[in-house]
Amino acid sequence: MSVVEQKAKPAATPSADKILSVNNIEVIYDHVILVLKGVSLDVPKGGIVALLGANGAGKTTTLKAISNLLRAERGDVTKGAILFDGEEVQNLSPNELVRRGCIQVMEGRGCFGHLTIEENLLTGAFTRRDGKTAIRHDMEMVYGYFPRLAERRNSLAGYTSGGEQQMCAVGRALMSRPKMILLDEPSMGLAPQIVEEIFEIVRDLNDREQVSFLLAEQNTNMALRYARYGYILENGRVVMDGDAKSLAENEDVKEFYLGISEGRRKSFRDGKHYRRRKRWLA
Amino acid sequence: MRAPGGSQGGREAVAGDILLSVEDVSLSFGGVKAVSGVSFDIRKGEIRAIIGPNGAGKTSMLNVINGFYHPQQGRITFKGEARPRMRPHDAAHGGIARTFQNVALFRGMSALDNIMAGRTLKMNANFFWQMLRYGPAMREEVEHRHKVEEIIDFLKIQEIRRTPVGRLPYGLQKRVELGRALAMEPELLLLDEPMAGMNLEEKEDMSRYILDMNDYFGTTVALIEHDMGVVMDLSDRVVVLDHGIKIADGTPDEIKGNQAVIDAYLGVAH
Amino acid sequence: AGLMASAVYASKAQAEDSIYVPLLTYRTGPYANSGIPIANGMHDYLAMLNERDGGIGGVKLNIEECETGYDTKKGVECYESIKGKNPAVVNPWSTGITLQLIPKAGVDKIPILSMAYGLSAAAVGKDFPWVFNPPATYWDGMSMIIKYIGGKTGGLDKLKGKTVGFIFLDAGYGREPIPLLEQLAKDYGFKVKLYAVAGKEMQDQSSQWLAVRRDRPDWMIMWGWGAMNPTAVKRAAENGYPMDHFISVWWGGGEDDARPAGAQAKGYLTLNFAVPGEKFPAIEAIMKDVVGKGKSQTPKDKVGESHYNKGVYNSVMIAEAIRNAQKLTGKKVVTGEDVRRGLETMHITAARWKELGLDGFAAPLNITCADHSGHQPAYMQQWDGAKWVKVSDWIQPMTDKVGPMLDAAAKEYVEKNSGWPKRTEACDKAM
Amino acid sequence: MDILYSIFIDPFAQMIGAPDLLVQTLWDGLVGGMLYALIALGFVLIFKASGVFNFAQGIMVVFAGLTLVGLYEAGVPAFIALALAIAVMYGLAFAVERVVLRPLVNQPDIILFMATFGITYFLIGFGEFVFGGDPKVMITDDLYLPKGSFNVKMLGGIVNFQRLDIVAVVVASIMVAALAVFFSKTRIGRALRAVADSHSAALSVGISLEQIWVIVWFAAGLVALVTGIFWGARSNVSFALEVIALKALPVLILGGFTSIPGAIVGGLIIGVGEKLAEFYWGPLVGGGTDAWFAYVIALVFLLFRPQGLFGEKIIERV
Amino acid sequence: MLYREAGQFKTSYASDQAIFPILQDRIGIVVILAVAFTLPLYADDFIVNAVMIPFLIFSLAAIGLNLLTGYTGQLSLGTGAFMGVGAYACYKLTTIWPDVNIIVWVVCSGFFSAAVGAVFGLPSLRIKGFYLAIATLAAQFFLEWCFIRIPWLYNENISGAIEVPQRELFNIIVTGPRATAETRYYVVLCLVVAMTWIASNLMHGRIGRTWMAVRDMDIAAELMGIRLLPTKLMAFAVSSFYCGVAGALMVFLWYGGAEPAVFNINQSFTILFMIIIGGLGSLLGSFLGAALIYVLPIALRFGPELLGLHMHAATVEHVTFMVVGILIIFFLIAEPAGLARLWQIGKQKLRVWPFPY
Ligand SMILES: Nc1ncnc2c1ncn2[C@@H]1O[C@H](COP(=O)(O)OP(=O)(O)OP(=O)(O)O)[C@@H](O)[C@H]1O
Ligand SMILES: Nc1ncnc2c1ncn2[C@@H]1O[C@H](COP(=O)(O)OP(=O)(O)OP(=O)(O)O)[C@@H](O)[C@H]1O
Ligand SMILES: [Mg+2]
Ligand SMILES: [Mg+2]
Repeated sequence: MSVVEQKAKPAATPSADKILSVNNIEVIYDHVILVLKGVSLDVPKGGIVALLGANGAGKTTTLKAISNLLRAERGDVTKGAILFDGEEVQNLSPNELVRRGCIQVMEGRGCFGHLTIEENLLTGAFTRRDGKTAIRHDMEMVYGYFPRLAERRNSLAGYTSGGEQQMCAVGRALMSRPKMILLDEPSMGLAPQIVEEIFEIVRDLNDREQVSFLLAEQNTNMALRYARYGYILENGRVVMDGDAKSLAENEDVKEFYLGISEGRRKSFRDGKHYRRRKRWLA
Repeated sequence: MRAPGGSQGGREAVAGDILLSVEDVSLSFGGVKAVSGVSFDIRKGEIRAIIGPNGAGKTSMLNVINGFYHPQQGRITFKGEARPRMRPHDAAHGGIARTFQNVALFRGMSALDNIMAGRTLKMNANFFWQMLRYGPAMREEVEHRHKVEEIIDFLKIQEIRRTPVGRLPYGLQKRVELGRALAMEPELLLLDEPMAGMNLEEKEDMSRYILDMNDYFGTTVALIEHDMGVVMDLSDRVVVLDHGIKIADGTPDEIKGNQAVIDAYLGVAH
Repeated sequence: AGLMASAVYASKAQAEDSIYVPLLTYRTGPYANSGIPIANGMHDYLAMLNERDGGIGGVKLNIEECETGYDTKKGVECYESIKGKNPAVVNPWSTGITLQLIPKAGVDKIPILSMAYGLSAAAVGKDFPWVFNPPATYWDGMSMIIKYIGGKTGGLDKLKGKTVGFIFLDAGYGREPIPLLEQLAKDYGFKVKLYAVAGKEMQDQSSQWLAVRRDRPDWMIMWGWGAMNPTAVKRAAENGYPMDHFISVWWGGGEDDARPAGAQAKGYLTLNFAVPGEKFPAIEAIMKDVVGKGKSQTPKDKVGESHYNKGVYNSVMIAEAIRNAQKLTGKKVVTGEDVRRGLETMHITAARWKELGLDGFAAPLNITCADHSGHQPAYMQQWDGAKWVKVSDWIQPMTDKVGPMLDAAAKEYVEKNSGWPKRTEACDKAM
Repeated sequence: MDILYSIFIDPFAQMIGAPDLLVQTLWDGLVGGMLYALIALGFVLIFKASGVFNFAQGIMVVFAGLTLVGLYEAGVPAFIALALAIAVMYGLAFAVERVVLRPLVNQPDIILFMATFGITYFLIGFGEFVFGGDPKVMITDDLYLPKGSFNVKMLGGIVNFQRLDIVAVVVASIMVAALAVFFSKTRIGRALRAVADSHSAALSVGISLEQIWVIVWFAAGLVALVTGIFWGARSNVSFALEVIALKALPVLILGGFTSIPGAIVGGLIIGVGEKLAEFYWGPLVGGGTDAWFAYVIALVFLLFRPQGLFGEKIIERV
Repeated sequence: MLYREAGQFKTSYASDQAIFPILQDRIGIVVILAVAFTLPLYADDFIVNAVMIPFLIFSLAAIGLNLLTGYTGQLSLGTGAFMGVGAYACYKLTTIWPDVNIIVWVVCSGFFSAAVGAVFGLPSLRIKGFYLAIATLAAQFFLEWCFIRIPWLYNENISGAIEVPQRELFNIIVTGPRATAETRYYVVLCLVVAMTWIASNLMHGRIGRTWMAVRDMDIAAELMGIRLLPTKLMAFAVSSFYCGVAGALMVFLWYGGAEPAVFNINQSFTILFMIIIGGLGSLLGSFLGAALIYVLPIALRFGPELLGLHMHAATVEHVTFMVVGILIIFFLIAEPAGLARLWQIGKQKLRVWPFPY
């Protein structure tokens, strides 16, 4: 599937097998800063899709455009359309989106510092109406995933360590029982085995409850291991996409994202001095 | 201090003097014991990693070292001098610089100004000349600008000089933050997860910066990082914390094989 | 900005065949309750002259209000905007604004009429040729109140050993009578207790009235303004202070000051110099030609209220001064310089009041070149639970006490303001 | 010596000498404090729920009071006027959310603070335009608010209690208790606190800022109406009432911006403190100390507890 | 295409660090200064006296507050009182030593308010944000009370107000009622230009950077060796200095007299609003904010007259209030970072013009 094909498609056709489709969107911040220059991507129902790219490529911006949080950052989607479950998200407020099952875990945590960990988790269930016991149950599930959170359940989130806040943010999103989760750099600042755990949770939820995921990740290695499909973003454009497997085998991806050259992992000591990245398209 | 470029290949533990030593430090917040009875030392010129699971007390340890928290117990000796109630700015005067886990840049200022701010300690033109922006004040400004431009070149952030840092993507912010710390020309640099949120290539670059800095300027580095690849490749010695307690201390190879560390932190992946 | 300038010029051109009478008023802000009736009275009387008589001496009055909100900054701005338009006179209606304008008046040749407020010392015409504060200064007012109290206690000499409380708005206005009060206390041997009310405390005043309860002064005198007055009346009543021993200067004598406390305020006394009521022919003319025709903002039932009539008094003085000026100069369209002379020769006798359709409205007014206040008497009025009732004769101020203090104050003012101009304006003969 | 005597001994001698006056002072302080607390409560509500320091609370008090009295004067029966005034406050909350808050979501506190100043300006102009600048007498009889006072003989003197003050204290206490429970125990309450922490994070978990804001502004409007009624009954309803909002600031800050019980405790400390100071020590400096004393009390407390008595901890960690 | 820096190369860091690095900006500033200095030649008295002089004075006070609140991040609500300290200091100085040049005293009065400001800045070490506002509010109300209660400050004048005596500079009368609007305007303009230039110098150098560092992240600033208390106190002092001078100018060159009410809390709020709407942390913003908050209502008042509408004075006032309120909200929504930022965005658009971005 290529960018060109996507453009050609009429924007409003709802398709049964896609939970999310982003059609050629353009995003401008502050009326002058053009950040996304035509990004298109699809997430199939029950799929796990990775969004890769360097710093500043526009991953976070894409996710925010999807969950409609851009307006709060004085950003605007000026072109294109985003369909979630067949509905235009631009017409929905962020909370309606959450009600419909699309929730975002923000980069840089965004926990409520003055609420305790437990209260943070409970706010995640704000949109739910299925009663206290169900919510309790899910909370226990989250504590099961992250025992560290259970230990710290009564401390103010603002005082917890960086990693604890990250777990809290992921757990909070799970509390809303979403159909689709937009994960923005979930592995950032987490200890290796927790990273592993988070990705296991992703796989687990995906298997058991058909939750779809869009992962923006720097940890390409992990992301491609768990995702089924991937998009690579550079400078606000999708420069490459394909099956996770084929991406992982691509020489360029190997070199620049996986750190494998000539078939073996390089040491960080061997990094050449300031390589210039080869750019696609841009 | 080693000669520039003298560190290719496997690194021997650097046999410098002890620059900083942490003796039996404990710190708790209410009921939470963030650090308990930890001792270790950092030698001149080495890259010392501090690792451990989330909430192990790594950041707290750095905060103790540069005087932001005061430990309830224990002693920190820096350059042979113990300063019990040290304030953060004293640490800075003594030559300790750091970067932060959640980027703590001056958001309203440009990248250039942020790095220039790092040189505050080294500037001393008086108020009068500052007012006129003339004479000593201007000379000083230009002189330090040269230094800062060197750092900017070193970190390859020329294009974003004038961008307010609040608008930079995360990775670049981290780089600017490193620049700001470098501008202080510290003897000891504390890096708190400098590579979180970076992709591989950027991590490689960042590793390069840290190594070069260590080589060329002889800066001693204390590094917190969760990417084991980076830690094992870069550091001379590693100290491992878990639940506020030191569970291991040694060269990367020793740590890799340490069962306690594997159980508490590394997991099966390594 | 250029546009604005031309707007200002445009109305200047308009003003050629009429006399420009700007009214600095305040119908907004925290003091609006006192400002509105006064603004209405001022406006309506002048408007009535326009309607009934076609202006003064055949020249229409160009009446224009400028809203100050009792704010000095806006007041000065108003002044700047009107001063280019040949105003006949300026009424600042705020002690703060008056103080600011006093030095400018002589330079811009615009007389300032601050009726019974402003700088007391300005009564000395020798030093303040451009400022007028008829019919009486605050010091006159204070002396009248003490005189009244003396009368009630059986003679001023009986005041010895008594305590007089003074509750005042903690600002220049409220503090002004203190020196005289202290002087009189010394002379007659009574004690003075001061209760300052900060502008922010106007609505509360509980600590002040508690202190009153502790000190039990025999009499209370008030120099309040705006929202301070009704609150004070309420607090006094709540604390069981005998209302007929609670006396305010004329600015506490509005209906809105007593009404909120209703029947509780019964007995509350204030000075007044312009009799309230709508039964005067001139006021009836206002009712017919102005209010009745909807050419005013005044609600019908507020015509003739106490502050309203003070506003009328102010406008009567303006009108008389213009008339005098026309007579003195022979010009029809008179300017500030002429009106200053008109003010200095103003002499409204009882007969003249009658001619004006205001028989018994006020005591005769006599302003001279030397005396810019007139030091005219006022009377005491009492709230009967629903309206004001006159309860005393005209009380003359203690000129012998006030006069020397005024002179001293004027002298001091001139000394402190180095470069204060010597009076060069000639005196006209009284007409 | 004399000075020392009059500072350190005389006031206390007076207190002991005339205990009835002391009791009266304390009671007046209590009433004053409760009434400050009521205004402060309006601030707390909005601050707690959106991190907005609502400068317009003072004018909302005036506006609510004026609407009630204005409608009454226009011939609407008292309780219908009350209901309409409540409706108007709802309308205001709705409009503020739509026009001001929604477009300014996620902006720094100071910007929202400034926006509420815009609201203040608008309401002053609008209120005076509609109701005129002249003061109005608060309707008390028709709302069945008691009048008059009674004296209690005690401690060798009499202490005077205004019936209205007693009602004010009772009503204020009930409102505070109800709101405190609402905030700490309910789902919405938790959401409110989350919004105050971070707008964007609250959006991301699906909290509807629109709904929340209308709720709190409406609640603040109701508090304003109650405040308007009691303060209006104490003096009258005029635009001068707006300045009493300034008296709520030290209360607010002393109590901690975000705490409802803090508003009450702060109100009491300040109400009683400033009355005592003005009454016993004020005469030493010529009185009028209540213009600033409250701020100094608050400042002294803050030096020991920078987040106010009950405020949320100021989180400092890197 | 007119506004491009292309082709303007910097050959030294000194020139790169110039305050207006772009030629077009430099031309702009020269033009503005030229207009300002020739204004009295073609504007009438009202404009000079009631618009320009107060505008400049407010701008100066706004710069003062901006140094503290915008650049150093310390919210202050005591501006009015600090201005008052300047005014009263100047009054006392010139009445005690009448022979010293008044301009010297105007500037010196700034030192008094700087000292007072620094004292009230002391709590800033412990108290932050809106909580700090209480310390400055205490200053505001306490000082206001002093202006009323200490008769020595106003030379025991019975009116309780201060009056401005006549003072001369090179035989030209600069204060007092006989000083012409032009003279006063030029004095104010020169002082404001000079002090703006100094403020700009400070803010572009080390001091400005430390202040902004403290504002943006005080913990990080401290960890970089910046001592918080001296830095904050210096900001309080410098800011109060500016406010004090503005206060002295206000009384001596504009009002010609003042009562304590002039320096009340509303004055503080007005100036705070100027900097918020103009742009926190921007000197240009201080001017723009002063223009919007001070000049706009005047323009609105004369607006209806201009359109030939005859509204009642009070109605005009009501409408003015409403319109100003609406405009404030409008501007905030259009650009929360203030007019100065709006101006920058405008410039940026101009730079890429005729392309949208
Ligand atoms: N609020 C904003 N205003 C202006 N520009 C912004 C804003 N937010 C992001 N940008 C710009 O948009 C570009 C893309 O940013 P984005 O955060 O989407 O990148 P990213 O791919 O998530 O990077 P990272 O991996 O560092 O998180 C960056 O160049 C950034 O400078
Ligand atoms: N100021 C504080 N108040 C209360 N608890 C604190 C404070 N600072 C740290 N803690 C607690 O101390 C523990 C150690 O925190 P620290 O930030 O040092 O962890 P860390 O090792 O850096 O973890 P991470 O890798 O997740 O960043 C955590 O459980 C945290 O909640
Ligand atoms: Mg991102
Ligand atoms: Mg950490």
